[in-house]
Amino acid sequence: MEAKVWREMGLTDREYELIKEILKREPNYVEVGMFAVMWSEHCSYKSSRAVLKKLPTQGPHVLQGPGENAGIVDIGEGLAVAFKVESHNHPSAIEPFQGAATGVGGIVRDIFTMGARPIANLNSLRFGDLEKPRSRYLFNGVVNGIGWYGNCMGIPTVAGEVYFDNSYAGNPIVNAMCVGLVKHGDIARGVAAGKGNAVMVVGARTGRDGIHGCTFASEELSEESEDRRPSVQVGDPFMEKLLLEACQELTAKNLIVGMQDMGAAGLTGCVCEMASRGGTGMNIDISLVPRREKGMTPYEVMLSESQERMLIVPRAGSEEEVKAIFSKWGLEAVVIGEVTEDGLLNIFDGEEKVACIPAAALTKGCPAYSPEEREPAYLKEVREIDSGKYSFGNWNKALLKVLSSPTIASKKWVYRQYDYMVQTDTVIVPGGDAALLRVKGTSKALAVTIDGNGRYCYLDPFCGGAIAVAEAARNIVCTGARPLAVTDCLNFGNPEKPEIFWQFRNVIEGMSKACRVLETPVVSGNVSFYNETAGEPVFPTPTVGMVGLLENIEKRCKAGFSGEGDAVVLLGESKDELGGSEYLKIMTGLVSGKPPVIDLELEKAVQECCLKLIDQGLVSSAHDCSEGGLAVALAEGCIIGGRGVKIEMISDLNPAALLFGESQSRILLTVPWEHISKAETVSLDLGVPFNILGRVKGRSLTFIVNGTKFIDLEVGSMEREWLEAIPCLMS
Amino acid sequence: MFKARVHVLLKPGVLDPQGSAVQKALQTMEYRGVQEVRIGRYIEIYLESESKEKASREVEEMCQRLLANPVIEDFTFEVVEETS
Amino acid sequence: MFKARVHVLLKPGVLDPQGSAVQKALQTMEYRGVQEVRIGRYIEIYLESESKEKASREVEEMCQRLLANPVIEDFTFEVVEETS
Amino acid sequence: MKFGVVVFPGSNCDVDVYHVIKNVLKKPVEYIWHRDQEIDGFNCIILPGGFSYGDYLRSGAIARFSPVMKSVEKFASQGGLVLGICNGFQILLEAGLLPGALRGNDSQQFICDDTFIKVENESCPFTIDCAQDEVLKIPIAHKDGNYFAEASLLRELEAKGQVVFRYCDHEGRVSREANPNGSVGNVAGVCNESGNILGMMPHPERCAEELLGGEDGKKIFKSVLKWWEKRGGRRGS
Ligand SMILES: Nc1ncnc2c1ncn2[C@@H]1O[C@H](COP(=O)(O)OP(=O)(O)O)[C@@H](O)[C@H]1O
Ligand SMILES: [Mg+2]
Repeated sequence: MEAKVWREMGLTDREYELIKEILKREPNYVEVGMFAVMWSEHCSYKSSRAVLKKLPTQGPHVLQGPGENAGIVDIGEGLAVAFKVESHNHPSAIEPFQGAATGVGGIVRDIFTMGARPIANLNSLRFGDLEKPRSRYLFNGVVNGIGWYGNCMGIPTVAGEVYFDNSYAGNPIVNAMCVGLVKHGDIARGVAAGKGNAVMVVGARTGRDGIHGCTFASEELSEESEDRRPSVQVGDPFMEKLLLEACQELTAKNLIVGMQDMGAAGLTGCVCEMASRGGTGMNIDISLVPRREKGMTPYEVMLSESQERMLIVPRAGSEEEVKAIFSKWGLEAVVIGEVTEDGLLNIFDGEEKVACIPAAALTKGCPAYSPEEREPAYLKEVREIDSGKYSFGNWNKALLKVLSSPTIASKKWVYRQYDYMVQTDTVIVPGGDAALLRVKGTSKALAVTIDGNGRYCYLDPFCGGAIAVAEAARNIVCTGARPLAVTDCLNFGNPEKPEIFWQFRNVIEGMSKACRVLETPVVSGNVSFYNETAGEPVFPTPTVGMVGLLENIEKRCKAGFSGEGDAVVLLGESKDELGGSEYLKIMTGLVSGKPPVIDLELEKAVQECCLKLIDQGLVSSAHDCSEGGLAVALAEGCIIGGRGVKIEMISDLNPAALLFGESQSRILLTVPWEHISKAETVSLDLGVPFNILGRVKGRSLTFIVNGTKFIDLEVGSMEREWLEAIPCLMS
Repeated sequence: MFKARVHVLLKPGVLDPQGSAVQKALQTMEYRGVQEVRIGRYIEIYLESESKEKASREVEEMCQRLLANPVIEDFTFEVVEETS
Repeated sequence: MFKARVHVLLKPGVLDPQGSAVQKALQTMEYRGVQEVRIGRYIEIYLESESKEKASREVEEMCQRLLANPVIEDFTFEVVEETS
Repeated sequence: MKFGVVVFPGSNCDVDVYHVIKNVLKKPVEYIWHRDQEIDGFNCIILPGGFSYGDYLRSGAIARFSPVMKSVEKFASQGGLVLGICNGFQILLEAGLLPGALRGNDSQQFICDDTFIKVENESCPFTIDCAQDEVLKIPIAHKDGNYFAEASLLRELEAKGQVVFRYCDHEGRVSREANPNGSVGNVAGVCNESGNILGMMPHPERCAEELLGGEDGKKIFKSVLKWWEKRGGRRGS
């Protein structure tokens, strides 16, 4: 075989040699294709695997950690939640609607292949500045696509986040997360076991779409990528809805040994992963795979990434029942082979054997790399700032300007396009911190959120990684729920560049430390490299999806200020930290300075404190103080709650930092006065700074510092700026 | 005044979920002869222009930039002069 | 084998929000000559039939029953013989 | 009084409606598979929201050919109560059981939000628990909810009391600003002439519990029960 063949498929010469050693012969074309997809960065994690090991994955409630289609965490009463996040950045850059839609389709399949019923979708998005027509085109298409797929399937999209920064202009970030609910006994796994058991492909027919999609995900975007159309697929949420219902019936009737979604690497990925998890092999006849197109070659069938398909291994003897269930839903289910014991994947096309590879060679056999690292030179330049320079005097104007920055402004334009109420469990709807979903038949509720600030990670990867986890947990805690576990999506540039890999490792170390301190193990995740255009990487952007549990839904807490006359309290401390802030970027265009430091022990204490106060019924609202700082958090609390506040503080901080600095580990509470001393005692016992800033009052936000009125704005006028900013830019 | 008739269809080989759903529906409605259905968009554009050539050039550009996504769709169009 | 080309458009009196949106978009993209845009569906049906007449009758029926909504839409179609 | 909730391929609010009837109202309810034709045991049939057949081609266009729809038609013609919510409304229109049509929202966007609707006809079986002009807060979630009827038809519907709900603001003002999707006359729900078939875009099943932010939707279901009781359990008008 010519070197050109494997090189074009993305294999190195050394990897090709290794394949020859494994097979003890020259591989044929189909086999090279199978190795190439499975050993692509996207499927094999060959550069990131060693670093990912640093993340904690254990915990008393973890039922399934990384390595399966999704992670699973126990929530008591025989119930568990399955969740995972995944990126679809590159397809979305080329066809935003279908790219984002199929991203949702993929992650939803990951959840229901675990036997879980999807109960919520989340998404984390990054685009270039909305002034640019292309950013608007991508933003609009992506939101449309996410909405279409989730709405059609009847899964509420309940939370997410959107940032705008030109580092994402060429390469947007589209991360989709799905959360499902499953009874312990119904948990299914992606494993092929039981010699002689049938292997069935179910769902959509196979076409030529997306061949080498994961190789595509493992490359930088270039002019040519725009022409690589087969890598973008059209989604069919209707088909997937039928598939979901059929699969739920299979698990309810206990008819399967294992199942897995055909995602990246298609049939190849499925057969080798399921066999390798089960320590088994398979004999497959691909001439039996239902096709959508004529004349497909074995290579194409093995590598197609057609959507809405799954591979299942039914319990012996239940093939007919399985077929009947699928046919009731109007779907095909076809036996294409059987499970064997020899660990080999024998792929036939009718009589002819077209590939023979040990299953484990495709998965565990992939070499791991430890890429070179180097601290990026830009860090020294961007870190120095003198925040004293950045005071702008008219604080009313400044606040309105920050509130109308698309990154800070209300995302109602987005979530209004998502059905966030279907399934009738969304007790706290999007617009606050985390969303809260009741669990019918219990008194429990689940809080879900996804967070990550790429700017902090750009300025200080370790710190930014830790903050991403801390902020997600803080959002959860503000509803009264206790954080349980994390799923993460790591969006970075080209890992072959030492600077990028340095960022990558540092972000993970930061996340890892935060996960340990906050006791939120990572149960699933995804790595997306090569997020670059014309050599320019995106900000290092980890997104952290988190699920929390509230045992008693009656104790839930909302973000909007409530209770006229209640005290406004800040847990935690504001410091002179303007670096990396949204304010700085809006006012100066600079992404610079040292991002806020994070003291994880304090963070933990603040969160414990907030949980305790909510649990004891001492607070009337809780809102996380994050991007935009104290002023924005106050404004949001006012807008969401439809009330004003009067703040009177003594402070010697630089006013810009006081109002807009993004110091970590802060939560804004409103506390009825009769509880104030009790609340203060709880806080002080936990060593958490407790400051009464003012009270809920009237219809304006007034902010007086050292006797001087800094801000005096009607809630209505803030609300208009905040609500209208994105619709205005998009119309 | 010119009138452009634009047809946008998914490229051959690209999954057409709408088309398949309609095909199945027609078959259950007893139109057994139906072999395949493809569903696309049909767009009529009325535009002023100096000449038919200029109008055609513009319509071609509109298709490429807005009306179709060349990544998954093909388009065809014709321009005719409209009297009245 | 026959191929039917079906066009479905909103009736003249029925406002076409999608068409207006595209028209506005084209105008902001500096295609100032654009006067009106109407957006409809284009459906291709491949079907086996004894004769062109029978195929046409069937397609007409499909349009009336399923492909167009007579309350708001009009349809036109043509049937051609497909070789291969 | 027994409710039946039809399940079409792609229905997704079937479970929500079922939940409200069974766990909130605590009344008998069963699912009806779209291929079933035997629906005699039911007193009220609900066509739920969702995306039947993916809403491909047009919302509701394919579902209306499901075998169950023949039975629903017959059931309705005998005076049986039929409620179509969102996609169910679209199906009833496509089936010709209700007048008019639904187009894409003016904004071309899917909209999920709370809306206020005004009860314009409080005497049909689905609204007798409401007061005339009562304002209900009920959410919508749709992309094709832009109701259309020719001007003459709309006048006729209004005259006959077939416009049951209109979008309004929280004080009951029927205005352009309060119209979320462009519907003619702010129409949010219509019934047939005899009032036993109602189609509405807002989702009453999503606001039948205080926990979810309101109970106005419960009134629709309670009306049905009240009507049924008043008539001593007889179908027909
Ligand atoms: N893409 C999105 N999809 C769904 N909801 C979103 C999206 N973006 C933002 N939201 C919602 O808007 C609210 C505010 O988001 P954000 O400003 O990121 O809050 P926070 O800083 O508290 O995480 C949250 O409820 C969030 O879930
Ligand atoms: Mg946040």
